[in-house]
Amino acid sequence: MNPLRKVFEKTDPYFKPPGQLSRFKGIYTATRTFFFLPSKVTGMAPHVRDHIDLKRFMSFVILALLPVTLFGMFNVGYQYHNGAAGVFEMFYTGARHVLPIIVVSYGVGFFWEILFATLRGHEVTEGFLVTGLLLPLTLPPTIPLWQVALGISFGVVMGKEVFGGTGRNLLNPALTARAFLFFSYPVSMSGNGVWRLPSPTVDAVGGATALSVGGTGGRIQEMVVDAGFSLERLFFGLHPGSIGETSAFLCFLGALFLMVTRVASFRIIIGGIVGVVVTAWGFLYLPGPTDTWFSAGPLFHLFSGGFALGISFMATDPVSAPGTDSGRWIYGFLIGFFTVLLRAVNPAYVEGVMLSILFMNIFAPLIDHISLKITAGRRIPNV
Amino acid sequence: MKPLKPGKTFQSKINGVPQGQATLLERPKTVALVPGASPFVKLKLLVGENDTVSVGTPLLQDKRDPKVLFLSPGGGRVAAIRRGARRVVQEVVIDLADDGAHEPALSFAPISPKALKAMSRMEVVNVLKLRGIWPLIRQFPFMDIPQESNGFPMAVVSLHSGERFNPVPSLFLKDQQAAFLHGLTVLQNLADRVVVTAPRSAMAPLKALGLAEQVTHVVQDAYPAGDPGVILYQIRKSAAENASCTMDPQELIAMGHLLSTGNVQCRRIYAVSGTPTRPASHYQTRTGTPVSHLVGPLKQGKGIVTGGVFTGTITSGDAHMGMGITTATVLDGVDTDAFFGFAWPGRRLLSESRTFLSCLESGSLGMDVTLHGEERACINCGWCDKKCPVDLLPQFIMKAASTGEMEEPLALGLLDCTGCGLCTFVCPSKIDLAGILALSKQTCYRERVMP
Amino acid sequence: MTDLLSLFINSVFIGNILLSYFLGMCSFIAVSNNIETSVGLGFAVIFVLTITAPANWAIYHYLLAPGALSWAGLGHLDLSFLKYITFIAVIAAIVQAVEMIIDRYSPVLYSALGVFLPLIAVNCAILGTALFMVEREYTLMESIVFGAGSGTGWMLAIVAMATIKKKMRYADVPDGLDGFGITMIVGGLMAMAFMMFSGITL
Amino acid sequence: MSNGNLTLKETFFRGIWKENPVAYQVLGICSALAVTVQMKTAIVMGIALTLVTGASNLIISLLRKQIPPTIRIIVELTVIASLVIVIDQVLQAFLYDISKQLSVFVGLIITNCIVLGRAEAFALANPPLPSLLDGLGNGLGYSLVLVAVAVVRELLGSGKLMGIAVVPQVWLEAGYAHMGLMTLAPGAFFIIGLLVWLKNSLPGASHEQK
Repeated sequence: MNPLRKVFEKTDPYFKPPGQLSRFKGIYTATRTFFFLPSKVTGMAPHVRDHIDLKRFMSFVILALLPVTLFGMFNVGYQYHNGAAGVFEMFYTGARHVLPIIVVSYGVGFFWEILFATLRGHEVTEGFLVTGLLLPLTLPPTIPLWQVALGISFGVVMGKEVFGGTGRNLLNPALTARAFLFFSYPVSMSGNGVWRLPSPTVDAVGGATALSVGGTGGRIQEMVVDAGFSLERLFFGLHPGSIGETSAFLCFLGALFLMVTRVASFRIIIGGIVGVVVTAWGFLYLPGPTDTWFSAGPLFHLFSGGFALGISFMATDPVSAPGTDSGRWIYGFLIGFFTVLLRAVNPAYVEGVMLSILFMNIFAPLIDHISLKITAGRRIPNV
Repeated sequence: MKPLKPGKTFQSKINGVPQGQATLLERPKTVALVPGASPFVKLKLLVGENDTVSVGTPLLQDKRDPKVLFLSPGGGRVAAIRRGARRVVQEVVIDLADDGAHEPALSFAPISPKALKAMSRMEVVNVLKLRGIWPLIRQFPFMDIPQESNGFPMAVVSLHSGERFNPVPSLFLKDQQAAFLHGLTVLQNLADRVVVTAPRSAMAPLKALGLAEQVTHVVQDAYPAGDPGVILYQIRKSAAENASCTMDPQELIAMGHLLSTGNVQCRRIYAVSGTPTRPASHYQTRTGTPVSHLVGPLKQGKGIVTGGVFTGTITSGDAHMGMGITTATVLDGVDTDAFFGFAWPGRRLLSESRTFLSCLESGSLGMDVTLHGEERACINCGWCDKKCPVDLLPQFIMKAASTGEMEEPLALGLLDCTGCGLCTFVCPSKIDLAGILALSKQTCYRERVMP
Repeated sequence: MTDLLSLFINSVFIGNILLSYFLGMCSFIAVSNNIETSVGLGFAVIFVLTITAPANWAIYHYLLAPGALSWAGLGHLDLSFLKYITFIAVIAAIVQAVEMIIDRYSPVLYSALGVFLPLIAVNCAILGTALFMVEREYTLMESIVFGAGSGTGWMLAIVAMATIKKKMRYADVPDGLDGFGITMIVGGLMAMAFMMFSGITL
Repeated sequence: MSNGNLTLKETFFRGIWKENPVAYQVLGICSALAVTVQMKTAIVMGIALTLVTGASNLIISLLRKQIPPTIRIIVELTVIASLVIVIDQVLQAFLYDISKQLSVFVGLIITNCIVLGRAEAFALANPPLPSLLDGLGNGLGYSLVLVAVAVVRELLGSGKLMGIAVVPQVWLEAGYAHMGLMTLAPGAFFIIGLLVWLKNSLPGASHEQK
C-alpha cells in the first residue's frame, strides 16, 4: 500500500465529524483528493462517467500556462541583463523576481480560498490554481509584493467568493484582481518604468512597451520597429512587458493546446483574433492619425501587449464567458474589437485587453440571454 | 427508407459489446413482473403471496385506469412481493411450476390481421389494456402509459437505440417476422404514422430476414441516434407530434404474437455485456428472469446495470429483469482512489474529451461505474450541449430549474430531453444534469397532468 | 457633430449616470429582478429624459437663469434658485402629459411603458440629468443628446444588471450579503468595467 | 412599521442603527455615494439631509390634518423642495467651496427616497414631536453611513481624514501607496456593499428581507 495513503487513513478520523479537527475538513479533503482521486460509485443513471474532472480540466490550463510562465521568468532576466548574460543566469535572475510574486499570489489566495471553504462549508476548488498563476502573469515584474497580496485578495474575495466560489462567479477573478490593481495603483501598473527591473546596466527609460510608442509624427509601424519592437520580436517575446504577456507565440501555442484538447472554446479565441484583425484593418482604412496605434494594422495589434495572453487564457475562462456557441463568437469578437478600439482612441488605457475582457464579462449574461431567446424561438415548442 | 442526418452522439469505442448468436439458457426457477421505473404509475396489487397464478393472470392494475392490467409472465406460485420506497410494488416474484411442460397459462382469443383492421381504435385499445400490452406503449414527452385513448400522431419503433450493449435486431426478429408485422399493424391502427428505424449496420441482416422494407428511417450506428425521443426530435414537423408514442421492438413482437395466437409470449433475447463471468453475448430466456440467471455468478467489485449503462439502474443479482428491459451489463465498480488521478496520461481511460492519451488510441476501452472525480459547481464549459442529441443546453436548463421555476426550462425545450444521460456522462464537474432534468420533467408532469 | 457624438459616448459609458453618479439607484435595485421589466423601464427612461432635458433647458434659459427674463423686461431677476422646484414640477407634468398622450394615441406603447411612467417621476436620474445640464451649461442640442445618452447609459446598466441577476440565480451568496449587498458589489464590478472608457478621445 | 408603543427615544434611535435607512430600507443610496470621496462633503451632506428630513417631517406632521390625500405627494414634494432651496442658498452663502463640490447632489435631496419615505410612512400619521425625532433620527442614520463610507474612502484613497494627511510619511517612503480605486465610483459601491455585509453579520441588526 502506498505509504501516503496510510497517512491519510490514519488522520482521517480526526477530520471527519465528530473528530477534533472536523472544522478543517475542507483543507483535509482538498489535500487528500489532490493525491488520491476519489472514485465514488454512481448512484443514478448514467452509470458510466467520463474520466475528465475539474482537476484534470484545470491542470491542463496550468500545463498550457507553464511555457508562458517559464519564458516570462527568462524574459524578466533577459531584460534585466539586456541579453548580455548566460541563459541560466538570466533565467535565474528572472525566477528570483517572479517566483516570489507567484508564491505570494498562491499563498494569499489559498488563505482566502480555505477561509471561505471552512466558514461556508464548501470544497476548496481547483479553479483557484489557475487564478493564482494567471494574476502574476499579467503583472509587471516590479510590482511590490504587498500589492500582489492585496490584488489577489480582492480578486478571490470580491471576484469569486462572495458569489459562492468557482463556477458561480461573474467575472474572471484574476482579471478582477488585475483591474483592482490597475485602478488602485496605476503607478505600479503602468508607465514606462515598471516593465523592467531596475538594473545597474540598463537605462530604465528603455523599458517602455510597444504600446506606448507613437504620437510624434510619422508612421506607427516604422516607429514601433525603430523603437526596437520588430514583428518577430513582438511575436517571440524578448521585449519588456507584463511577466507573461510578451511572447505571443507561446500564448497562442497554449491556446492551440487548449483548443485541441477542447478545454478552451475555440470560438472565443478565433472570434477574438477575427475581432482584432477586422477592427485593426478597418481602422487602417479610416481617416485618422497615422502616428498612433490607430493605424497600426492587424499584425502589430495581434502580437503586442497582452492580447495573446488575454484571449488565450482569460477570455476563455468558461465561467465568465457566455455559455452558448453563438454567444461565444460574439463575445470573442467584441473583446478583439474593444481591445483595438481602446488602443486606438483611449490614450489613458492603451493596454485595454484586460479591461475589454472584464467589460465583456459583464455583458456575457446579456449575450447569453439574447442567444437563448433566439435558440428557444427556433425550436418546435414542446410545452 | 430515409437516412436521418447525423446528430451528436457518443463516439468512444468500448469493450464488452455482446457478440454472436443467441444462446438458449435453461429455464429459471423464478420469474418476476417488474412494472418498471415510470414514476407516474400508481399500482394496485391484484394477488397476494402464495396465490397460484398462470401465465397471463392479471397481477397489477393501474389505479388511474383500472382497465390497464399487468399480466403474469409465469405460471406457478406468487413467492414474494417486493416493495421499494413508499411501499411501491417493485417486483412480484413467481416460483415457476416445477414441470416446464405443464406450466399453467391462460389463452386469449386470437385476432387475425384482417379482423384487426376491421376493429375500431377504441376496441383495439381495450384489447391491449386487458391483455397487459398497454403499459408497454409509452407516450412522449413523459414516457408515461398513455392516459387517453385518442390516436397518436406518430408511433416510433426503434429496432436499436445505438447503445452497443443492446441486443442486435436481427437476433430477436429471427423467426418472428409474422409477429413483428402483426404488431406493426396494431400500431398502424393506433397511430397516424408508424416510424420504424434501424441503424445502418442492421440493414443487411434485416434484408436477409425480409424486413428491410419495413424500416422507414436509417440512423447512425451510435448512441443515442436510435433513441425514440431523438428520432422524434429529428423528424417531427409540428408541436402536435410531441404526443407520439413508442414501443420496444421485442414488446412489439410479443404484442403481435399475443394477438395473432392468443398466447402470451414469454421469450426474450437479452444482451449480456461488459465483463460478466460468462461471455458477453446474447441469451434467450424467459421474460422477467433473475438477473443472476442471466449474467452468471458475480465477482467481488463488480456492479450490474440493467437497461443500458446510460439510462438503466444498478441492480443486485437476485433482482429480476424489468418489463421492456433487455440488457444487463456487468461493470467494474472499484471503490478505490487513484493516486494522482488527474495527472496520469491516461492511455486506457475512457473519455469524450481530448485530455487523455486515449483519444489517440484506436483500441476499445473499458467502462466502470465510478464517478472519476468530485462534484463541483457548473463551470459553464458547455460540453453537455456539445453532446445533447436533441440540441438542448442542459446547463442553462439546470440553472433555471434550480430556482424551482418551470416556465424557462420549458421554453428551452426541457420536455424534449430523452434522458440519454450523455450530458451527465461528459460533465467535468460531475453534475447529474440528466437526473436534474428528469426531476424537473416529473415536477412539470405533476403540475400539468395531475394538478 | 463629433462633439455631440463624443458627448453621447461620454454620457453612456464614461459618465454613466448610474455607475459613476449613482443616480436612479432605487429603481435600479427594485426593478432589475426582471429582464423584460428592466428593458421596458429603460426605454421609458430614455424617452422621458430625451423630452424633459430640452424642456427643462428651455424653462431654465427663458425663465430662471440670471438675466433670462430680459425678454419680458425683467433682466435684473435671477430666479435660478427656483430651479429645483421648477424642474421637479416640469418633470412631473411632462410625465403625466406623456402618459395621457400615449394612452390616447398608442395603446400598444402605453401597455409597454405605461406602468413605468409614474415610477420615473421620482427617479433621481431624471432630476439629476436636468441639474447636470444646468451646471455644465449645455446648449439645447447638447441637452437633448445628453438626455438621450444618460437614458441609454442607464438602460444599459439596468439591463446588464438584470441579466446578471438572472445568471446569479446559480450563485451562492453569503447570508448577510445576499440581496442589497451583493447588488452593490456587482454594481461596483460593473462600474470598474465601465471605467475602461474613461479617457477616451474621439 | 407600527409606532404604537415606541418611546420618543426609540423613535429617534431606531433610525440610526436598527432600521438604518441606507442599509435596511434600501432607500436614499443615490446621493449617499457620490459625495463620499471626502469626509468633509459627506458630513455637510449628512447635516443638510438631516435638517431637511427633520424639518419636512415636522411641517408635514403639522399639516397632516389639512392635506387632502389625493394631492399629498405634491404637497410633500413642494415642502421638501422649498426646504432644499433654503439649504442650498445657505450653503452657497456660507460654504461656497463645499457647495460647489456637492454639485447637484444637494438638489437631489428632493428625490431622495428617505425624505419622501419618512414623510409618507411616519409624518402623515404621527404628531409633530415624534415626527421631528423620527426625521432627525433617520437623517442621522443616513449621515452615519455616509460618513462611514467617506472615512474608508478618504483614508484608503488619499490617506487623509477631513483633508488632513494621516498616513505617516514613513509608510509612503517604505512603499505604501494610496488605493486609487477608492476615490473612483467603484470604491463606493464596494464599501457600501461590504458595510451592509458587516452590519447584517453583526448581532442585533435586523436582516434585510430578500
